[in-house]
Order: sequence, then C-alpha cells, then structure tokens
Amino acid sequence: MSTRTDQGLSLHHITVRFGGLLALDDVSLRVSPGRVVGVIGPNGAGKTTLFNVICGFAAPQSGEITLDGKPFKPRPHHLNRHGIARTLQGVGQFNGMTVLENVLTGIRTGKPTEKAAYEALERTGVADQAAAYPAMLPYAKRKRVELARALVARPRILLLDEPAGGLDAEEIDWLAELIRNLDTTVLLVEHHMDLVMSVCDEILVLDFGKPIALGSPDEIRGNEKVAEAYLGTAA
Amino acid sequence: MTTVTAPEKVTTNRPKRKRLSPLAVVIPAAAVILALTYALPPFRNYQLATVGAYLCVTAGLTVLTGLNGQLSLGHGALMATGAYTLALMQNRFNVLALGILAAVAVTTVVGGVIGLAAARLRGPYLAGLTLAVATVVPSIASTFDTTFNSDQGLTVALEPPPDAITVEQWQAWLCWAGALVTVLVIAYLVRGRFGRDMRAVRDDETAAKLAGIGVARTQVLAFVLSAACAGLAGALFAVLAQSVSPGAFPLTLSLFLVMAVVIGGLGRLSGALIGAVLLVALPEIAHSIAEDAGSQRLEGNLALTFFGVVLVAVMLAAPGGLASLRLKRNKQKGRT
Amino acid sequence: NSSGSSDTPGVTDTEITVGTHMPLTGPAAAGYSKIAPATKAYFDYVNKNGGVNGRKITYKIMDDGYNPANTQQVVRQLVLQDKVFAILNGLGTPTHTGVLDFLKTNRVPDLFVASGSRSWNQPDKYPGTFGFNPDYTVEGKILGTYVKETYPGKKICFLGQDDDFGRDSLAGIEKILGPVAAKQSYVTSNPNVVPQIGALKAAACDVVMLATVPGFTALSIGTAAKVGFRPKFVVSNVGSDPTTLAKTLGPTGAPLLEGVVAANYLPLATDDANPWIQLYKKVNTEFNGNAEFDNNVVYGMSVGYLFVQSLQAAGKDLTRDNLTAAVEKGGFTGPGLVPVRFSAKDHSGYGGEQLTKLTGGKAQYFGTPYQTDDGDGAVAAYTGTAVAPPQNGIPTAQ
Amino acid sequence: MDRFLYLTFDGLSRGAVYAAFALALVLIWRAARIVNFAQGAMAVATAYAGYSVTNATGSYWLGFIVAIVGGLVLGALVERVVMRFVDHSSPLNGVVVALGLVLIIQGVLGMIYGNEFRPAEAPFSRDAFQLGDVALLSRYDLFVFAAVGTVVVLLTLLFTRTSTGLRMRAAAFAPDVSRLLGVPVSGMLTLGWALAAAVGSLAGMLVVPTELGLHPNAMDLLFISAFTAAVVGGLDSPVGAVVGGLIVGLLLTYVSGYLGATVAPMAVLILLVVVLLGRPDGLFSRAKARTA
Amino acid sequence: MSALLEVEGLTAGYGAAPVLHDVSLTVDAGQIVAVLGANGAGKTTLLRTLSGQLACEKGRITVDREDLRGVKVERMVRHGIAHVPEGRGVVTELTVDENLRLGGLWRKQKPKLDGIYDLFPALAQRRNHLGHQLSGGERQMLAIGRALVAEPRLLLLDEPSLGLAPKITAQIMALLRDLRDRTGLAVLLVEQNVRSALSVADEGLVLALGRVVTRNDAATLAGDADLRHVYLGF
Ligand SMILES: Nc1ncnc2c1ncn2[C@@H]1O[C@H](COP(=O)(O)OP(=O)(O)OP(=O)(O)O)[C@@H](O)[C@H]1O
Ligand SMILES: Nc1ncnc2c1ncn2[C@@H]1O[C@H](COP(=O)(O)OP(=O)(O)OP(=O)(O)O)[C@@H](O)[C@H]1O
Ligand SMILES: [Mg+2]
Ligand SMILES: [Mg+2]
Repeated sequence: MSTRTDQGLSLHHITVRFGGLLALDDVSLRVSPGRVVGVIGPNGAGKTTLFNVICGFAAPQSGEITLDGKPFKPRPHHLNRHGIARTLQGVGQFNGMTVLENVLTGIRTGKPTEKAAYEALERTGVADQAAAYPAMLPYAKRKRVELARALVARPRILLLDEPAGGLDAEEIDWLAELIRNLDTTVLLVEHHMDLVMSVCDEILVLDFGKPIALGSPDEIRGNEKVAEAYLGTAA
Repeated sequence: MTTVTAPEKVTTNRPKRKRLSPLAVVIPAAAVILALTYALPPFRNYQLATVGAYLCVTAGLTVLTGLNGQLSLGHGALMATGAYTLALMQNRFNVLALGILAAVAVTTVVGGVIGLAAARLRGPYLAGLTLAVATVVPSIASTFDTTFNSDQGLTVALEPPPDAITVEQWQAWLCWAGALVTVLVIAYLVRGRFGRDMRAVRDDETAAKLAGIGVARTQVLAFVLSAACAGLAGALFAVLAQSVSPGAFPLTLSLFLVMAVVIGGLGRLSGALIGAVLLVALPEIAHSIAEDAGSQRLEGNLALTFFGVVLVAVMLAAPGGLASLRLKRNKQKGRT
Repeated sequence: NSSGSSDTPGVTDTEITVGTHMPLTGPAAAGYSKIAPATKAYFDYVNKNGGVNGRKITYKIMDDGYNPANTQQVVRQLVLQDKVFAILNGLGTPTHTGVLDFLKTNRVPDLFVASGSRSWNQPDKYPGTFGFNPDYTVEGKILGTYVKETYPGKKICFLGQDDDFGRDSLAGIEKILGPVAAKQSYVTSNPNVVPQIGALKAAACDVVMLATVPGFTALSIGTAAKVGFRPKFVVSNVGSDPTTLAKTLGPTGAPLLEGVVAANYLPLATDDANPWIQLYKKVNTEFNGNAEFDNNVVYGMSVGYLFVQSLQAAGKDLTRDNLTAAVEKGGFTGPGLVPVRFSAKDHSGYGGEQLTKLTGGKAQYFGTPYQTDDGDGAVAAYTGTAVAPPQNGIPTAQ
Repeated sequence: MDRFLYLTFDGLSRGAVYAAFALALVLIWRAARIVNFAQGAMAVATAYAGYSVTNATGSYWLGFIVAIVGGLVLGALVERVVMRFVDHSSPLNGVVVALGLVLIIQGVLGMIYGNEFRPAEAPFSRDAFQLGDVALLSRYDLFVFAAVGTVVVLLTLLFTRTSTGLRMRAAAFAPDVSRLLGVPVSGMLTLGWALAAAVGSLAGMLVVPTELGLHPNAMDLLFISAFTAAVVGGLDSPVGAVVGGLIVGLLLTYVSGYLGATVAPMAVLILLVVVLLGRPDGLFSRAKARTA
Repeated sequence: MSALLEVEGLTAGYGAAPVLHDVSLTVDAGQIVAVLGANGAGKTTLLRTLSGQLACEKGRITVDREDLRGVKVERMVRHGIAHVPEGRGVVTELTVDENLRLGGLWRKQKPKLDGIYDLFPALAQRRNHLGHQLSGGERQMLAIGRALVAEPRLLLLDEPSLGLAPKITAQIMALLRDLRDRTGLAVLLVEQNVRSALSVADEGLVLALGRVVTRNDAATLAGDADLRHVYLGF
C-alpha cells in the first residue's frame, strides 16, 4: 500500500463552537492508511464531536478536512461512498428490523446479499442472532450488531466511538483482536485504557477541545499532562 | 486475515424465511375478485369496487406511515388532486387510461412538492402541515372556480361499459386492477432495499445516515410513492362517482384514512386491506345497527357513536392493528 | 294483482319504498336534520289512514353528512340494495349533483330535490329529476324587485355564500337592480364575517342582501350590530327561518331581527290560523314525537304532501314511468303560495315566493306572491287564491 | 388605514381565542406528548354542560364554572378510563383513539341535544367600542384577552417555577426514569389531561359566543386553527401558542378582508410552509437536538 | 449492623422464562457489594427487580425489614432506594439543573445541588444545557449525580463507569467509599470493570445464568484466579 504523505484523512485546524462552548479548539490530525489512531480525553473533551465533524454531523466554524489530499466536505449519508464507516457511542440500531436486516442496510454498493451480511455477523460473533430483533439482545450484543453493520460496508476508514462500552473483559480481548486484524484505517475513541494502549499505533489526547498530546502509546502513558487531566493518577 | 475468536459459537444455520412471492398472492386474489364480481349483486360490486379504490390509497399510506414513520393527514387532498385531474382529462379527451395516468402523474408531482417540505418535519409539525393541506381543497376549488367549479365540482364524462356487464361490475374490475397493481408494486418495492431504507429512517435517522441512507431522499420518495397511490385512488373514486367536488374530499376523509391503516395494522399490506374493507363496511354496519335501534332522531348519531366505540375498542384490544392479531399467537416479536 | 307495478322496484301491493339522503350529522346537519323525519311523519299519518291506493309508504332516510362521496354510497345502497321506488327530496347541491347520472342510468325517479339550484330543471338531460325549492335566481329577482321599489336611490349591497347559491342569487338580484354597490362572500369553513361586514360598512351600504345559510345570517346580523352598522337586511329564504335565527342570536341578539325582510313560499310555522299549519301540527304531535315545530317541519311535511299527490296522480298501477309522467302533467295545488309548475318542459318546482317581514320575533307575509323565471322574464304578482287542505289532510287523485 | 385598524382588532380578538385553545394543546403535549384531537369535542361537551346550567339557573358564571370543572373531570376521566390503556408505543394509537372519542362525543351530544345550533350568550357586551368610525374591541374581547393572559402566565409559572410542572414534563418525556425518581407518573398524566381539558373548556366557553352557536361540531374548525397556531408557535411553548394564535387570527382576518374568504385556507398553508421550513419545530422551539 | 437489604429466593424475569433463579443476598448499611458476572448473567435484571420495575415472581425483598414486593416503582425513593439505570438515565429534554432537581423532588425541602456541582464541575458549566446536548460521559455523571441528590440509603448502580473517563470513574469510586463511611450508604454495584469494582467493594457476588454462584470478600474474589477465569474472563 502506498504511503504517500497526502494519503488518508487529515484534519487541519478544526474549531467547533456550540454557542459559548468551545468543543474543539484548533485540532489537527493526520490519519495515514492502515494505522489505528486512538482519541482519548476527559468526558466532554470533544472526542465525539471530532467524529461528528468528520461525518458531517457538526460543521466546524473554521478549519478544513482533506481526504487523500483533496478537500473533503463530509455529508453523513455520503460517507460510505468515500469508504468511511462509523459506530455510535451507545448503540444506533433499527429496532423494527431483524439483526440481519440491520446489517443489510449497511451494504450500499452493489446488491445487498444475505451472504455478505452473514459474513459480517460472523466476524462480530452474532450470526446466531440474525433473526432476532436488536432490542431483545443484551447491550454488548447490540454493539456487535452495529459493528457488523459498519464492517459490512467494507470501509477503508473505520471510526469507532467507545466500542468497548458495556463489554466484559473477555469481550474486550476479542475486540482488540478484531481491531488488530482489520485491514482498514481505524480511529478509535475509548475510555478503556488497556484496549487503547494495546491496539493503537498513535494516540491523540484532547482536553477541553484542545489537543494536549499526540504520540505512541508509550509516550502517552508517560505524559504527565495526560495523567493529570485524564487518567487521574498524577495528582 | 487471521480468524477471530469469538466468545460465542458461530452457528451458521440461517433461519429459513418463508416469504411468499407477491405474485403468488396477487394472482389468486385477482381470480377470486373476478369470480366475486360475477357472483355479487350490483350494490355489493360497487362496494367491492370502493374497497379496491380505498386499498390503493391505504396501501400507499401504510407504507408511508408504518414503514417510513411519516404521518400524513393530507392524503384526502392528494386523492382530490387525482380525482380532479381525471375529471378534467376525461372531460377533454375522454380516454380513461390517459386520464388515470395523468391523475397519477400530477399527484406524484404534487406529492413530491409536499414531500419535500414534509421531509424536514417530524411528529405533530408534519401533522400540522399535512392537516393544512387537507383543508385547502375547497379553497382551491373556489378560488379557481372557472377550472374546478367551486363547491359544485365537476361531472366526469365516461364511456359506458359494454352491454354484457353492469356498470358496477366494470367498476369493480377497474378498481381492483388498480389496487392489485398498486399492491404488487408496493410489495416488490418494500421487500427490497427501498423498504429497508424506509424502516431504517423510521427507526433511527442518525444510524440510517451513517449506513449511507439519504434520509431526506428516502422520505421524499416514500411520500411520492404514497402520493401516486393516492392519486390513483382519487382517479378511481372519480370514476366511481362520476363526479368530483371538494365536499367528497374533506378533512374527515384524510383522518379516516389514517384511522383505517392504524386499525388495520400499520406497515402491513394486509392491514391496508383490512382498513379499506372497514372504511366501506363500518359505516354500513353502524347504520343498520342504528336503524334497528329505532328512533329516527338518534339514527345518524347512534351510528356515529357506534363507529367511535369500535375505533376505541379495537385500538385498546389490538394496539398493533387487526392484522397483528393473527401473528401474535405464532410469534412474539420484540418491536419497540 | 295490478299488472305493471308487480315488477317495479320498491312497489308491492301493500308497500311503496322510497329513500332519501340527508345530512343528519355533522356541521351541515343543523336545521336540515329535521326535514326527513317530518316527511316520514306525514307518511306515517297517511299510512295510518290507509296509505295510497292501499299501499303504505316506507321512507328510508340515509345520512350522508353532506359529503358527496357518502351520497354516492348511500344512494346506491338505496337503489341497488334496498330497491327503492324513487329518491325523494335528496338534500344539497354538491351532494345531489353527483348522483344525477346514476339515477338517470337506473331510471329512478328523482323527485323534489331539496336545493334551489337550477341543475334539477334539465328535463332533456335528466328526465326523471324534479326540483322543489324556487331556484335562487328566481328568488333573487323577487327580492331585488322589492328592494328596487322600497329603497330607490339607496346603496344596495350583497353578501353571499361562495358557491352556486350565492352566485345564482346575486345573478337574480343584479338582473333587477343592476350591479350592486358592494359585494362580499364567505365560506362556511370560516365562521367569521367581521372582515366582510366591515367592508360593507365602509361602503356605507343602506341595504344588505344576504344569500346566506341560517348560521351565517345570524352571524352577519350580529356582527353588523357589534361594529355599529345598522343597514336594512333582506335575506334569502334559505337563511331566514326566524326560529333558528332567534335561537342562534340568543335573547340579547334577537331584537336585531326586527324588520328583517325575507321570502317564503310555504305557510309559516308561526301562523297558527293557517289550516295547513293546523294539519301539520296535528301530524307533528302524533307522528313526529312532537318535535319543535319550525319551518323545517313545514317544509318536510309539504314535501310529503306533494309526493302523496304525485302517487295519487300516478294511479293504482304504479310504475316509475307513470310517476314521472304524473309529475310532469303537473297541476298540483297544495300548501304552496304559488303552484308548483311542473310540465314536460319545466322541472323546476315552485316558481315564486312572497315576502315576509320579521316583527316581534315572528315572520309575517306581506304584499302578494310573485312569480318569475330564472331568465329575463318579468316579476309578476300571482293572483290565484290559496287552497285549503282536504278534510282528512290527505290529497286525493286530481 | 381605518380598514387596516379594523381588521387588526378583529384579528387580535379572533387570535386570542385560537391562542386559548392552542394553550390547551400545548399543555397536553407537554404533559403527555400527545396531540389531543379530541380536545375540541371535549370542550364542546363541557360547553353544553355549562350552558345547560346557565339556562337552568340564569347565571352565566355558574355555567362557566361548571364548564371548567367539567373539563377537569372529563379530562381526568378520559385519561383514566381510555388513554391510560392505549399502547403508546406508536404515537398514532393515541391519535386514533382520540378521533374515536370525537365521534363518540359528537354522537352522544347529538342524541342528547340534537344537531341544531343552540344559542350561547356572552357574559359581556360584544358591541365594540368605537373610535370615530372604527370599531375597536368589545368588552367581551377584553375579557378574552384577560382570560388568555391569565392562563398563559399561570401555565408558564406552572412549567417553569413549580415542581409539579417539572414532574409533569419529566413524566411525559421519560416515564420510566421519572418513576425511578419518585415521580407518580400516572397521577401526572391524569393531572395533565385534567388541566388541559379545563383550559380547553375555557377556550370553548370563550369561543362559542363568537361563532354560530353551540353544536356538536362547533369546535372542528377551531381545532384546525388552534392546532395550526400551536404548530406555528411550537407545541412546547405556551408563549408560542399565544403568538401563534395571534398570527393565525390576524392572517385569517387580513386575508379574508383584503383577498376574500376563500383564499384564507391557502394563506394558512403558506404560513405553515414558510414558518416550518424556517423553523421545523415552530417559532419558539428550543435548541435543536444533538443527533450523534 | 443488621442487613439493610435482604433478598431471599428471588425469581424474576421478562414473562416467559425467568432470568433470575432463586437469588438470595443481603447488603448491610455501610456496605458496598459488587455484582459481577458475564454479559447476560442477569445483573441488570436483578437491579430492575429490586427497584420494582420488574415483578418479583417468587421470593422476598425487604429493606429495613419492610417488605418491598408490590411497592410501586415511584414509591421506592421513599424507602431510600435510588437506581441509576443502565445507559440512558437522563431526561434528555430537560436541562442539567432540572434533571438534578428532579432527583430531590420527593423530599419536601429544596434539594442541595451545590455538592453535586462541586463533584462534577463539568456539569456545573452546563447547568442550563439540555440533556441531549451532553456528551455520553456527562450524561452518566448527571445520572449518578441525580441519584445522589435523592440521598438514598441504598444505591443501585448499573455500570456507572460506562463511558466515563478513568479519572472520573476513580473519583466516583472514592466518593462511594466516602459516603459509605460517612453516611452509612449501602451500594449494590454492577460493573463490567471487575478490577475497579472489586477495588472499591467490600464484598462481591458472582451471577451466572441468573444464579448466585459465589459470594465472598472482594479481596478474596480478586485473588481467586480460577473463579476469575471461569466467570469473569480475565
Ligand atoms: N450539539 C451540541 N450542542 C451543544 N453542545 C454540544 C453539542 N454537541 C456536543 N456538545 C458539547 O460539546 C462538548 C464535547 O462533547 P463530545 O460529545 O464531543 O464529548 P466527548 O469527548 O465525546 O465526551 P464523552 O467521553 O463523555 O463521550 C460537551 O461538553 C458537549 O456538552
Ligand atoms: N426486555 C427484555 N425482554 C426479554 N428478555 C430480556 C430483556 N432484557 C434482558 N433480557 C434477557 O435477560 C437476560 C439477562 O439480561 P440482563 O440485562 O439482566 O443481563 P446483564 O447481566 O445485565 O448483562 P449486561 O452485562 O449485558 O448488561 C439476557 O439473556 C437478556 O437477553
Ligand atoms: Mg463521546
Ligand atoms: Mg446489564
């Protein structure tokens, strides 16, 4: 795979305000193809907002996004055309449809085949629930269904917003394994430090919308500011 | 790619789903209807025809409301659009097929315009807008009275059917041809990607967008589809009545249509059929019960009350609509 | 067994079934819902006295809520299912217009339609359809003539319903008076006439002619008083029932009705001295549950009387063709102040009216009845004398 | 100019009545998240009761009180006996049941009182004060304004200042969570229905003297205007209901006055389109929900 | 100290087949008990039954010896029980301030919110924001803060750490201990994060397929490698 510098997704000086609240303050980030980039930070630091900007749910007051070096004006329902998929913090699912149909909605290119949907469900380990309705499933299984719906679109960039929320230890191991084996670029927002540290190539730390650190897991682990603002271990 | 170990055992026994092909339902239905039209006396044929005409609009509406989650209190006005178009076309060209096509086409366009506005609105705000659409019919008919002839309305020129069959039988054929085509088209559309997209938009707009579904586009399309169905129904009503006037498309019609699809069972074509039957049968049943009850002063009011009681009772006893009753015994679905 | 009538729908040796469509419920039911029961009461009276040629009349009243789509349904039910002999006194212009073709196709006599539209008078197109009410243009001409003679040189204005009723009425008025000084219209779906009355007031009208239904007559008169506008009101028969008006205006508003001029063609419900009213009151007490006696009851019973007259004229051998032929032959006299003028060329019902004035809460006739046509014919006084009802209140074959 | 003033005052007094009714719709929306299509019919029923008492006793105010109290009772009854048992997982079920109630109420009223217009006296003179040649407001209009003003202030206080108001809103939005916090959800619903029906009855009593009279269908048209008003203002906002009511009242009067009564429904449609395309949740809607 | 909460032979579920089978447990005042178990073990179901949202089909639940069967959910706060439900516990259409006030409404006196705002400064800045504007973690803080406003005797916490930054989780755990010590608050804590749960809890309880498989000191459980492997997966 080529690693030309302008390949992949880049954010340039993104600033987002909600009324008086500065949710993102001059954030820049480059996500090169194939990398797993973690975004961490205290609650309300702007992590989900960052995803929202990439997906077109929030419009930045200033700044620019580029995809493969070209300016990118995201619109949520066009993301899949650009090979971007995302899961939501919490779960976003279609309660009136079976799990299988939920996954089928994720296939936008070509004819949606049940075979592809089953494959995705098998990858996330919930193929046996294909005929169930999501509302009947435990929280963790629902998250897997949502993950399957994102994967089935075969994205080249995958945005995961707290995928480990509600998962138990064993499932988190499984998730880590899954992320490591994905052949896509991953942007990962997560509060589960073990997971973040074990799968990310690079981590961005936000605090009050500002990037306060960017580096490898080891660098971040040793960063005092991060420890103080986020992990709460320093003070 | 290395295999991923999942905590659950991956079972690949896919559930067998028995989905009847729509054609397998519609063709026998057509045969049954055809036979019925020969067996029934003229008035029953007329009622049968009316059920068919109603089915066109309820089928579209149940898709819009049940599968796409958009409430429309204005489908009576869309029917009026179809009916007036047919009347004007008939009185000019007197070619029925052309008139019906034009009715569907014009209503589709009008539905598209309303649908564009509707796609931005939710819940009661959508209800408010469509309610205003429903009440605008007499106003338009009076304002442009040289075309629409105000409250009086227009009569519809129609070639009589061949002598061998009665008018009512011919009407039943026509209406059910329309209804079955509508049902067929909808059934095929709904079982594929479009149907899934509509339900996805209904359930969670954000997740639908992320799945790559154009939410506004899907909503407008759903509205247009149901508008086309309403246009067809309106045209058939114009043929049935041989006249159109604003009084025939009052707000109560729009409200009754919504009631019919809810009581029948939202989002199901079988529910649309039940609703269409009820729209024709309930007033008659109510009337005959009231007539038996005697006192002439009470008559209309007793029927009204009975009608209301049935609505409330059905809603309490079968919240998912009558079509859901049969299903409930077999499987419990976790719809929320 | 009489020959022809055995295979006539709705007729047996002992029974005649006729049907009607009326608004019994819904916003349009006010007033109108009393008509059909009154007709039925008169039939019951006739039945009690042996019926017509030994046949009792069964009257099927169907509620259409003033919705033309419902009218379609119920009239078909009457004709195709219940096999009625004729449709009698179906009410409403938009509602009844829709079933004209159907009734014609099925050769069902369509008698005495309850509306003043001119549509019923098309013998060539709809040979089985006959009107009852004087048409709105005829009435407009008669009211116009009164205004012209009584208020020369005054500013005459018009407020009417935005449909055939208002338009035909205005046409009649303007045939006599020329263009009115100001004209306004209302729609029933918006019960607020303040803007319209304001415009008439601004135009400084001396006389306001109303082509309004009762509710809107009351509303217009009440609203005018509210904004300090006191013209003379001249009101169409449609919207002039004093009982209804007084009730709607309430005790404080009722005095506003003093001096309002209207027109009618049937005996007035409050005219206790009139033998017709005495007859109707008796029927009302015995067969109509003693319903409140107003002009709607008078109207309903008069329809019933005319229908019995028609049956009598059609003779023992009752067929649909016999009935229409008998009506076309005409010559019926009865409660009306002017005769119905049915003929092969004319299916229009009553052809004239007499003016009334409201004094002390009661309408009273004044002057003479007038007759005219809906064209450019003159408005002429009718000189015939009123007829009294037969002894037993039931017409005999003439 | 005179004409403009004249129409303006008429529009305002109409609008005030729409506002009163729209307030009832706002109240029930905030208390139960339902648009009560039966509000009009319920108001008519209590107005009949009120005027029956007025006719029997000769006292308008006694009838007035009976109507308002009747509204409280009827609202509570409708909630306890019917609405409570409706499956609200689809919002349409409530709508259909409400429409069924409309038919029942209108049918029963028709059976008891007949489908005739009945007179409805106003407690104050409806003759307008005149300024020169222009008719301004009547005593009755002032009474309507005062009543609407009082209701709007009370409702705003109820919702923003009292804990009962907070409980009502919480119960409507999130019944399950509210129960966990000790909110008697079903009681709040009953209260909401009772209050809304009482406000509806008030609106009914205010409007009946200005219309054709009492009739089972008397409020059908009012419901449409009031619903429009509430939608224009934003169903969550009492102030919005009043502003919406006045806008609709003025619009109807201006259009009827300058363009003709037939055009009015089209004007209402255009108003809705313009307002809702600009603000899909009405003029006084709060911040838009965060979607992701 | 006598047991505050006593559960005996509890069987409950969602209609068809019960999820909980014959569950017995006690929680003393001033005790934090962690409820552990794999996904779907029935932890949430247990809390929902205790707060009255689900009917208890068999068995007994008492708080301070008062029988709680048949007590309506909305009366539970009066028995001193507060439940922070799993996931969406915030009334998103109300502001932060209104949500917090709601927590204290059942008491007649005006609730004291300042303590909560001190605890969660992020909320203090957003007093007048609507619930649906908040971030996931902010909502979780709000739900927990609101339960504390009610000043319960028994706090049922369902996965409080879900979506919270590690620092905040640690703060909350510290707070629980503090409240336990100062006010005698009893806590039933459901957590996926077994390590952090056991670090704060006095005792732990493991559920598997709706049955209590073991109950022991937190420290013992944390040290029992076999148990961890079988039921807790680490
Ligand atoms: N649509 C919005 N309107 C107003 N405020 C918003 C909106 N979206 C986000 N915010 C605010 O912006 C800030 C950042 O929110 P965001 O959801 O990005 O946080 P986060 O980093 O994802 O936090 P968490 O870890 O708790 O999920 C929060 O304080 C939130 O309240
Ligand atoms: N509303 C419901 N209807 C039917 N079954 C349900 C419902 N909610 C949960 N269940 C079932 O009950 C069982 C226990 O669920 P519960 O939510 O109590 O588990 P949990 O231990 O809290 O798991 P998690 O860690 O995923 O939150 C599961 O098998 C689940 O499928
Ligand atoms: Mg977040
Ligand atoms: Mg759980």
